[in-house]
Amino acid sequence: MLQAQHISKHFGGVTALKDASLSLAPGEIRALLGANGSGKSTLVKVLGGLVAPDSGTIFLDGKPLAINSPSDARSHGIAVAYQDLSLVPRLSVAENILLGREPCRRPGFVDTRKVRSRAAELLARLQVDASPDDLAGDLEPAAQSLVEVAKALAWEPRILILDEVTASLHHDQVQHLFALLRAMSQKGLAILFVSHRFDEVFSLCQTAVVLRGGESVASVQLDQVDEADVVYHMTGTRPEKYQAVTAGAQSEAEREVVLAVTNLQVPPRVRGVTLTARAGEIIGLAGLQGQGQAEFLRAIYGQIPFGGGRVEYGGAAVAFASPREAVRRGIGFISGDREREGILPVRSVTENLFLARLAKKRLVTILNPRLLQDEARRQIKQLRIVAGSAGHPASSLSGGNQQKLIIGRWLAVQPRLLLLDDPTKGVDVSARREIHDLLRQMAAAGTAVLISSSDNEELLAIAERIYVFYEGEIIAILQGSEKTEEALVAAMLGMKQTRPKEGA
Amino acid sequence: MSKINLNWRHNQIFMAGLIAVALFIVGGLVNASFLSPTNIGSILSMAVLLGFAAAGQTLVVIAGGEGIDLSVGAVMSLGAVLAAQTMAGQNSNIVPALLLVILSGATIGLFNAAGILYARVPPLVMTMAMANVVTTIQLIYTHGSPVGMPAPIIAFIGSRRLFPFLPWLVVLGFIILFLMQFILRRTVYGQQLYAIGSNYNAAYLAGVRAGTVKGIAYILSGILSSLAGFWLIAYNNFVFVNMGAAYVLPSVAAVVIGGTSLAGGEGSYTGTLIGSVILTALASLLVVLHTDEAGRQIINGLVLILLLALYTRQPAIRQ
Amino acid sequence: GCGGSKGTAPDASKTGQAGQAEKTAKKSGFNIALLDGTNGNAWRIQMEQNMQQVADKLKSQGIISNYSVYVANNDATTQAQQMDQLINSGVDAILINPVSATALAPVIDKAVSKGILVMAIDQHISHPKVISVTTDQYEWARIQAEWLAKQLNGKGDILQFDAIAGAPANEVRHQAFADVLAKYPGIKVLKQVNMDWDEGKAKQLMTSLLSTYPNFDAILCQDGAAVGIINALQEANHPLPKAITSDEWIAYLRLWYDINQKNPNNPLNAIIVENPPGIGADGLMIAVNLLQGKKLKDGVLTSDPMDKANKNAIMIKPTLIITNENLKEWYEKTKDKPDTYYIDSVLSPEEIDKLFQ
Amino acid sequence: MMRLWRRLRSSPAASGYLLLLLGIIVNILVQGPDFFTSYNFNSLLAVNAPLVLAAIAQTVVVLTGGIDLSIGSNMTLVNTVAIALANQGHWPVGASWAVALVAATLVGVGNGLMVAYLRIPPLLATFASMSVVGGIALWVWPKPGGMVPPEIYTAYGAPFLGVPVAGWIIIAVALLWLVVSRLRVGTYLRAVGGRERSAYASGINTAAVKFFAYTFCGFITGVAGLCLTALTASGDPKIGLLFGLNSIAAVILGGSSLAGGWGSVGGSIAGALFLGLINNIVFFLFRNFVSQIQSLTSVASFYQQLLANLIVIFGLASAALTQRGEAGSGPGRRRRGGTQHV
Ligand SMILES: Nc1ncnc2c1ncn2[C@@H]1O[C@H](COP(=O)(O)OP(=O)(O)OP(=O)(O)O)[C@@H](O)[C@H]1O
Ligand SMILES: Nc1ncnc2c1ncn2[C@@H]1O[C@H](COP(=O)(O)OP(=O)(O)OP(=O)(O)O)[C@@H](O)[C@H]1O
Ligand SMILES: [Mg+2]
Ligand SMILES: [Mg+2]
Repeated sequence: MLQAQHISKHFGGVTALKDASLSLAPGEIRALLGANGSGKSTLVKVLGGLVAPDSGTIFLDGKPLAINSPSDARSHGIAVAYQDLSLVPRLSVAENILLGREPCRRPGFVDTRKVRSRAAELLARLQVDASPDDLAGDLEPAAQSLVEVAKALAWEPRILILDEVTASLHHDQVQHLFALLRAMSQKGLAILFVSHRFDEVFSLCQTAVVLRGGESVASVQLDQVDEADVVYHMTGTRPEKYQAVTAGAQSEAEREVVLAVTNLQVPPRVRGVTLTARAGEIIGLAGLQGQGQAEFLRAIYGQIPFGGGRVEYGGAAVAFASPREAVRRGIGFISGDREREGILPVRSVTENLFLARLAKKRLVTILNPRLLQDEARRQIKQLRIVAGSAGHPASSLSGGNQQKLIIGRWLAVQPRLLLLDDPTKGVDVSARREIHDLLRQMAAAGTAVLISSSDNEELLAIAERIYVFYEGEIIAILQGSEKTEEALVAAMLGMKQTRPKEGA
Repeated sequence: MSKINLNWRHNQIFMAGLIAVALFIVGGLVNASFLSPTNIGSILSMAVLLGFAAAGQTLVVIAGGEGIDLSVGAVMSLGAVLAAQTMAGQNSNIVPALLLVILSGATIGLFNAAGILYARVPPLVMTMAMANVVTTIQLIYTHGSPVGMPAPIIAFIGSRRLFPFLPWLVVLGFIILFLMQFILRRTVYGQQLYAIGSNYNAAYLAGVRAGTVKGIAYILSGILSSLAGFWLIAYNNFVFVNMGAAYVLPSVAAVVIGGTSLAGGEGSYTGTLIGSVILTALASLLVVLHTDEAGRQIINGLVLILLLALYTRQPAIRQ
Repeated sequence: GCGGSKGTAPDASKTGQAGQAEKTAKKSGFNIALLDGTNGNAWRIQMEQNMQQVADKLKSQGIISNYSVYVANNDATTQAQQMDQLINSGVDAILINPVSATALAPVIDKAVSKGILVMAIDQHISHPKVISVTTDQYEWARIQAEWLAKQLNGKGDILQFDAIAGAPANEVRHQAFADVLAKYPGIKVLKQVNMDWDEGKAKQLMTSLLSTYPNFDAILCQDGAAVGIINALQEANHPLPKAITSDEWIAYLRLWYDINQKNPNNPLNAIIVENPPGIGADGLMIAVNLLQGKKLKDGVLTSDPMDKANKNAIMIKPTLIITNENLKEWYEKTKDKPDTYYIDSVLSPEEIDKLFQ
Repeated sequence: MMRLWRRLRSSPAASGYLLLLLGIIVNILVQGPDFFTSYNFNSLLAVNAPLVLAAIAQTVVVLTGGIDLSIGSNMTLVNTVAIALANQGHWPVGASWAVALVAATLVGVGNGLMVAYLRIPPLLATFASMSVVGGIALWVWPKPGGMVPPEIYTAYGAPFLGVPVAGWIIIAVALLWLVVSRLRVGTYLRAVGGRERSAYASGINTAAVKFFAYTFCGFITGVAGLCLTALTASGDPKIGLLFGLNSIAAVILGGSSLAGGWGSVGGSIAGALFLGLINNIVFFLFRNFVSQIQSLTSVASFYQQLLANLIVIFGLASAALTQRGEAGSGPGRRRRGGTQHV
């Protein structure tokens, strides 16, 4: 039904797409795969009318189709849920969902009642925890993603394109969404699905197109290939058998306790969390979205105040009034929300790399840009960041590379404690591996790492110990042999089969 | 080829430079003596004055968060009044005058910063209201009759020339340019200023004292504007109330024409100075055109629109 | 009678104000308010201070009971609002230095219909029932232009600096300059610019003009522009003009004096004609006399050049003229005044009396 | 009561209404019972209607994340064109005023073209057009003069069915806005201001929406200019000077965000009236109290300005603080559940 052929797109000097092709049939659920920066979002935006391709043609039902604006795409039945969302923060959820498609009473007058009821219907269908009257900007990221999906569905499209909408969703939300999508595809809806999570891709999609460097390099039946094949297509190399860097060989007792939290309360989300982290440990925080992991990390970091409990850092009780104090004491923090809390988009790679290091210096300190440049180049090489040059703005990097940049930012200061709030959201497999390696390296060098993640695989792979959050409390601590997918999922859903050993 | 992307920012400065040169050429075509060394020197020293007025403006615009300082003019006026009164024509009084001028500018900047950071008033209206208060205070203080005059050395720098095309004020302009660029590019403060302008939250979470850095930008803006007032009386050699009032909106225009984005996070003082040269050359050119005041205003606006349309256009959303 | 003047211009003393004064019938205890459009410059502040002094004196004599001042920050609608509120708060007279020469007409109608004496000071208000007490701006500019023409023997090229285009005083002066120069076809205005009452701008304008018009003979300018102009010329080492005009700003007077001290053989040929801030105090005294029921003499009221349809203006002719002949005398007289002071003059009680029957 | 308060607080207009209420209370305190006379109401509305309308016009562009500095010049243009055509061109008053209104709308069209299609930042585009439009006004009517038939200006200030005509004009324009805000474009204005890219991605022609905003702003500015003409009953090429910045202050006092996407016309009306009340408060404070203090009288006029300016700052600060914690900009945003992005 939909065919995109030989699409190319250059942004200034960057080639985002070159000769990418894609086809989609009614009732098909096709995955669009590729490493960070391979051009997936760009292709999606071309189809959605947000990006004008330099060349290439799009056919719909065999006829050439000119998509000159998002409204063109929508009028032809193509609806997109964008990776970076297309919500207006200060419009209500209902207004957002029906934006551009408001039902009208008399000519031109928006029928607000109908807007609300249509929106409420879609929200219920997607099981979104939000009311139509909430402001979109007030929602948590997962709810925002789902509203973005609802917004695409509101157009009753023939072709639905979902660009990494599951990145901030949790397991159960993903399952519900998938059930819906399968049902709709059976009724003839064509779906293009972009995700970095292979389990999702293999469970939902029948076929996949793989992009590499903006080129469509393969189109596969997913039941005929395995993960390694897909990674091969994405990267051009077979994934080598993967050597974990092991942390220091010292036994647990010898390692110094870096962070000891007792009964921490951050109303209303965190209701008594007790946890210990030692130098060289990587500790995972698991749980469904919004169980208090984020608040817990941010309260330790001094970004939000905590209501009760005790935080001991380096042996002394602390309550940081601002992130700055935490940073000065050797704590680092990485957010998965790159755009809002991570990168300085218009500043250079160098400046991004040295942000944390400079933050510890006095304001009047004089810099030697040469030195910084040289060191930045070294770091870029070491971290294997793909960037035009150290002077390029960070916004010219792909998502995964931006995140590596931010990790490099903290590598440069070697914190004693590193807090990560879902840091690999939307980062591709290989970049994610590299990031894990970096974290292991930091741990090996004596940093205590506290990482929360919405990706269970990630936690199971990297964390020595996993604390599972449920309604603001720790419901389970998994380590050693208890660290299995099943145990983790069960604990996340609130089934107490593993008793917390610590605290209490 | 990726250089194009990288140099976009520099391109805007380059474009501004080209336009400045083009204006001089047009001026020369209208009247050859427009290009005489003396006239070029005159335009440059007027441009430097505007450049001083726009120095603080550059900082607060870079600081982002809709940063803008409309109190520049009022603070300049107050600085001028205090400078003249304290110097009273004596070289020995230069240091106290400078101190007083800096102190007064810093105080007003502090109030602006407090309003913007703590009361969270948008900078545009906060500084606008502050400008009114400062103007009133100036009137109460002087009763409209400021006294004094610049010290001879200062007046010399303000109004004499090294070469016909190179007034001392322009030499001073280069020094300020060097200092400003040094602060912006070579100090931790400058880097952090760009950082908070580019992404306030990210900088805050990386441990930057974001509020403090922003507040300092407004305080520096107060100080720089007050010093601009100091040089304004040096240039004019006499003092009157509201001397700086005419510099407010041009200072914003100079900053933007110089390639500093109103969205914050990028920009340079070099650009601001070139923007000042463009605006001053344009004004100077308009004076000698054969038209009345109404015509001058119309042409001034049209040329501005043309300039803005040439290169301050925002990128289209559809790429 | 209308003082021998022809035409049908309504006479303010008949149409409203004089009759009103009779109604009041009281001789003292007047409640007077001043609406000043702005107090944002030295001239206005001096005007307000002069008026306050007069008011304080009148108060101590019991002639006025209340005198209050309101400023409008150059906002015509604020001034209208202030006027409207005054109307209802029992004032006998409102003196206005208007933001706009015309914008107050509707509220003035209201005030006059309530029997309030409305008087414009310094700047003319075009309203048949408002007496405007102003310096004769036309005469002020005429004297200057005539003097300049004489210095040039009716031949030469000049530059002309006006103030803000559209401001009433500026327009009258501009007209007077034009009328005089029309009589001297040998004098050519090379360039006319507007300095917006900003002395700094005057300097920048002169600097810009120098490149294109280096060969001028004289400069016709208003107000403080002269200081900036002379400064610009000196910095450019350009010869000073053969003649230049100005008003009575002390800063300028001193600059002029200094120039002459340095070049006794080649003094600056300049003229100062007064535009005294004391005009406000004159207005206040005239207003009090009107309130007391006195009648203006025939012929005192004339037509303002901007408002030919009405005969409602008391225009005080500028008498203080300073040229090289009496420069030193005035320099000495004003030695202790600040730079921004304006040489002032207020009508004496006798002179005021002469205006009345 | 609590519910009402909560609803009020979540609306952008909260600060405007609260300030207006506060202004009225203080005004009653300093003015006394005269405040309630119809004369006082008529006068306040008549005098402040131009600013109120300018603030409405400004709100429309501020909602889209823009700003219009040229509103003052545009009002001047309306004033001068209306007067010039009637007095110099001897056109019928109705026709000259209609042409003036068209001229103002055309200025809006010009601003719209620059901002929406040339994509020049609004602050700069309207700064430039301010110069052009001011120049044209000066050319049309170089010096103060001319007049409006007395019927018009007396009618303008007079009551009709208990509400002054100026009040009716405000009501009419507010109703017009109400209609527009109920149309699709009403939502689109906020969507474009809230996040232009998202609005565009949702299929909205954002350029057209912005173009509409500036054009509509131009039209309302035209009405404001005509009110100013009726109020002043004459033409003056400098009359509108202060309306540009004052209207922005009114909009902020009314609780709108300059970042766009958040604001209300009701708040702006309240904000503009608050500015008008400040003049009144200061006037009566000095008339009834301060002028009795002998030592203060010689400098009273300075302190009037200082006081008025300080009240404005107080108003701005409280307007900004009222929005704190609500969906305003900045770090204090409240998030429902999940990650607290402070
Ligand atoms: N607006 C833009 N300006 C410049 N370069 C861009 C722009 N948008 C995308 N790019 C570049 O184009 C390339 C493809 O980007 P795109 O966002 O399509 O990748 P992606 O496959 O979606 O990656 P991710 O998995 O990180 O979302 C990247 O190198 C990116 O840096
Ligand atoms: N996202 C943002 N973009 C631009 N400006 C912002 C942003 N967030 C906050 N600001 C500005 O910073 C001001 C102060 O913010 P905040 O209170 O977070 O300061 P702070 O970082 O705590 O400073 P400090 O720790 O030094 O006290 C806000 O009122 C606002 O003007
Ligand atoms: Mg993507
Ligand atoms: Mg803080």
